Amino acid sequence: MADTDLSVASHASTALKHHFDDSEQQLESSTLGMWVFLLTEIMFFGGMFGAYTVYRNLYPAAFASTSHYMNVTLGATNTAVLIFSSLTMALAVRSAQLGQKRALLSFLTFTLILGLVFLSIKYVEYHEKWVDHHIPGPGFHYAEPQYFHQAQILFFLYFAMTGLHALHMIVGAGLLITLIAMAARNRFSAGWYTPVEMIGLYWHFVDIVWIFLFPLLYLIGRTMR
Amino acid sequence: MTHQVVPVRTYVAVFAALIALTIATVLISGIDLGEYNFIIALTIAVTKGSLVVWFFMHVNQSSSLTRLFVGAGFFWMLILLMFVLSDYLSRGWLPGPRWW
Amino acid sequence: MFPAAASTAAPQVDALYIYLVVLSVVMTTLIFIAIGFFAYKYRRRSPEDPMPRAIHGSLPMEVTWSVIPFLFMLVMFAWGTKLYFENYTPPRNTLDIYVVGKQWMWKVQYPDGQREINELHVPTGRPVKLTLASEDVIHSFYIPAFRLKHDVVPGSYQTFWFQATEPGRYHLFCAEYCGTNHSRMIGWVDVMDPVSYQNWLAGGAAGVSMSQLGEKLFEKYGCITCHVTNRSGPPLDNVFGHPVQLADGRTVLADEPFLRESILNPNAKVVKGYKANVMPVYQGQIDEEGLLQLIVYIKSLSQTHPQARP
Amino acid sequence: MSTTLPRPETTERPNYLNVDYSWKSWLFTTDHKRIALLYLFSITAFFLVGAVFAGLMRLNLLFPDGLFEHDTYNKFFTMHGVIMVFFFLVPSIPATLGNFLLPIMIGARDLAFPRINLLSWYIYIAGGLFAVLAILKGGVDTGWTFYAPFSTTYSNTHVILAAIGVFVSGFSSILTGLNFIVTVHKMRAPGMTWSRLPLFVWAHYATSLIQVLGTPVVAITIVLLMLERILHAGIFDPNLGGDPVLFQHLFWFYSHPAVYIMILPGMGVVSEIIACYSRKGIFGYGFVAFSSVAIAVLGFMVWGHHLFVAGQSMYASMVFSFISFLVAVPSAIKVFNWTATMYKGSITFDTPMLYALGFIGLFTIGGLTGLFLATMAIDVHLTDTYFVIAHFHYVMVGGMVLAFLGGVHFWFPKMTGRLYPEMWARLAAAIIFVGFNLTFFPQFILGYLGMPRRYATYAQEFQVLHVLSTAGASILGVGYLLPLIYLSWAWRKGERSSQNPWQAKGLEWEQSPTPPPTFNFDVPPVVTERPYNYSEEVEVGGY
Repeated sequence: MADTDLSVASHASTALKHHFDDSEQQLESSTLGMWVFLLTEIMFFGGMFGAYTVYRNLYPAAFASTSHYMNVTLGATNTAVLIFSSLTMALAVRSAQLGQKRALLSFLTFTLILGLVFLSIKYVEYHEKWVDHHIPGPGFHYAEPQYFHQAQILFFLYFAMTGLHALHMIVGAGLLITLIAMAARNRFSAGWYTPVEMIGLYWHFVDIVWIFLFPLLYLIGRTMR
Repeated sequence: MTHQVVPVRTYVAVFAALIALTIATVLISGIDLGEYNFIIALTIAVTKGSLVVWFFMHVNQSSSLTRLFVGAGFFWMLILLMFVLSDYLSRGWLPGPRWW
Repeated sequence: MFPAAASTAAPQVDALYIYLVVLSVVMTTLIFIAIGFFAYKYRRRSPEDPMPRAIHGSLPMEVTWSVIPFLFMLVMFAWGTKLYFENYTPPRNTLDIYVVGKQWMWKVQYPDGQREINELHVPTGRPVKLTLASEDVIHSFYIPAFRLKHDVVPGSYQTFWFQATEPGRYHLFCAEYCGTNHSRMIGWVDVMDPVSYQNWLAGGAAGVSMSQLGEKLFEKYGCITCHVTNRSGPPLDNVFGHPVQLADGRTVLADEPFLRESILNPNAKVVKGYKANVMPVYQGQIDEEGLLQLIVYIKSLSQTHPQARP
Repeated sequence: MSTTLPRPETTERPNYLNVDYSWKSWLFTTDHKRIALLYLFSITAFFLVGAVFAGLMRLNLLFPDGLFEHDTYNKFFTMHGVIMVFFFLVPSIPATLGNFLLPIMIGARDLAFPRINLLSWYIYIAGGLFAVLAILKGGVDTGWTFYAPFSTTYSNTHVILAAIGVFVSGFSSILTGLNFIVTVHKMRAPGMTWSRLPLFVWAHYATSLIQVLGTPVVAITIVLLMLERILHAGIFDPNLGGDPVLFQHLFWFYSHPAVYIMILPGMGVVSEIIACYSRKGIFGYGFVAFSSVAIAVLGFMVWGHHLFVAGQSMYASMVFSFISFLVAVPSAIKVFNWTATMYKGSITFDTPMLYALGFIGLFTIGGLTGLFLATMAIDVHLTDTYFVIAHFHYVMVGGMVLAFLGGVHFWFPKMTGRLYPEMWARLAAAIIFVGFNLTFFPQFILGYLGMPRRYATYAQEFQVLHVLSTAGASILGVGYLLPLIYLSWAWRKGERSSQNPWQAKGLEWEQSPTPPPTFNFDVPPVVTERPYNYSEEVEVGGY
């Protein structure tokens, strides 16, 4: 380990699973495992991005048309909320590194609240789409009939991509609640805070997905007509 | 632990940059620059994503193995996008000259 | 071992196939002989045999057995690609026939108005171009005797061309699984010498030609208003077979797929000098056969289209 | 762990099998070896289900007019494909032999994430139950490829159930891959450098990369397919503006690399067997190891060769064709190196070696016929015919299943502590080899003659070859039943095995007791020599 000056808490050894030699090997394995998992997540969204790219390329005009129905203000607000939550998550990991329980708890709670704010705003947006009959399927309506089918596909992709993203947010919120409960019970120390770090990685990844979704779904095509 | 403690101001600076880039991308998207809208929006998104990966996800402190896997993720997604697009973009091409 | 060969493509594909078979047999034999020889020569004769000494590898050998097969494969690639481009790029001056696949039959229309189901009559000695459309799922138009096949993808036109050489009656199969009666979506290709073909054409109940039917549709759907009467749409004379300048600066060839897309989804490619969102979208309004008739009508408006050129 | 109490009444030394006999100790085990056995029993069950469907298909094809209703036949081949591909071939070697051996071979006490390993088995079973439910409710008729728009709009069978099964089981594959990657990177014993890894481990590492990178894409594609089937929003439906070819692109992005998921572990097994029974290190170790990774990477850039006649751009097809030839090079390298390994060896012909030699032969044929399909002009004629069926059965059954059987025999003493009856095993190997070739070789000819695949009925002239093929299939069926019987027998009554019955090299034989204890080693293993170090002396003039 590079910096052995950090204190290794007593129960760091109790958290060591039987099949690992030492906690360093265990941490490295967890970190690598998490990154490999994020790799699969990239490819998971990658399939959607592939479909999106193809249809944007096939139907640029319909695409420009649908982007007028995206609420850029809400989208941008949500981007800011999510970036802010990434900051608080990073600070939560930092607090855990320093063994500051109270700071850890408050940053985790803050991150959770921001995540819930994001989901609430997302709900408002979905509700708008519902009111406008922009949900793909039998009830779909579109103001410009020449783009009916193409717009439906693009809204389908919008819901598939943001829905999958929202699902990841919900899972992330559940994980944060677990973390908060664990932190409240003094399970973490400067010597062992692997779950905080792992879920932090997950949270940042979900943030990155949104960083790409926002321009692709809301911004590109606003000026095309 | 393997990671050094990063000062708060680094995180805040990254956060400020991310917010600034978000504002920039929204503002630029309102101006008609033709195909450049797309290019600029994606460039900004890649920059923002890299900032998060590099600082928030501590890849700047990670082993080269982690970096390899991060790189592999984006490389494979590019394979998927490029090869799928190679079909769609070249479908309308006229049959080439008979070079044989 | 070989099915009947009845098109100009067939002997060429067979030749390439023989090249591959010979190479494969040589390769397989070499490996089998090596394995058999080593297995015999170096068999363990008694449990007390000494451990053989190690051989860790050899870079020259690795390079040899990577590069030499790869050179043979390059020939396969080049030969196969050349043949594929030839077999998939129709020449000019073709006899055009239109095929619609639906669960589970092939419907064939001739420009003069003959129609057939699960039968295709073609003359020898003349390139024939089929325009393939599907009304439902993906089918695949496959004539083993011609060594040719093309998927029939709904929502698009695929072209299939061949030049038959041997008169006879050959299998026509659907090769892409399409549901319950996939294996009954079969038919016959009747290849006839040009004289018999003319007789067959004359003998059949020709009825109304495709372009006449298309002209009626042209009036029925109101195309005539903008494209002929008030000229708010691009004129359609001498369009087919010619390059078209688009509003976004690209140039495309006005072929069947282009006409199809321009009818069903007019905003996809807008002709230079005209506005998008003027023409209504006909997606879902015209069936595949009607669409083909319209396209044949538009083709008939091009007297000087390349098909008329010798 | 369930328990580590020794059982005093047994004379055997404690091992992973006899530490506890309760059903809980199996269903809640985190021991990679027990999970491997759970997988082994489950995939065998699915293999039998898939094989029954194959038998019914061959029965139908005895007659040009068929024997069953068309719909029934269509369901047979679909369920055969779905079960065999997603529930047998993909997990077969990695989840059983890989799970059992990979940690032992690198000197680890377990995989990096034992609980995730158990979870992957439960996910696999959950996916399998959906597939079984789909069968019980009447089956699916889309073909294992689920091509849109037939699957999304026109089929009125239980597509969604089967799709959920495939989707769910995909995650078990991802988790296995993730576990292997981390284990290989982080859990190697002291001295086990990358250049000392057994080729089995290299092959599994490459396989895991594909599982982790490819499977998510097919998962999301299946999700889109299900949503489309429910909502009819048009994403793959051309009548609603969608593009059905997009589905094929996304599907084959996984499903072509997936055939490498199936064959690479088999290559790993064969490398081990050839080395052991030739008493020599694998010729060109570095090339064989690296070719696995090369196949894994290049394998992701060739999927378009499934779309040569599907309306794909000719230029894209050209690129895909070229890379398909490129990926043949590392496969050829492996075959040549295995052959060269036998040169100046000391070869015996025990059952695993027979399977390995059979593998090389059949994989050579399977691989070379792959070149036919990569050659565009030939592929136009051959795609969607029996030639394709024969080609991939030569690779999957002739290659993968033979390697799997070879591996099961080779490591049977390791897993059970007992020996199998050698004569029966050799007989079964011979029967399988003959039956296999009789089943599938005629299909190459059928294919070039133009017999399309997935046909319930066919033209009269194809009957002779079909009858031959069915005759072969019945021999093959007998061949598969034999190992099932004598291995079950040997498990309980077979002669006890010594720690290293084949005098093989490798940590699993040399340093781990047979059968292994729960944590694999009595003494923490240390690696001090190159892999397959049968002899320190180097052949004069050798390299």
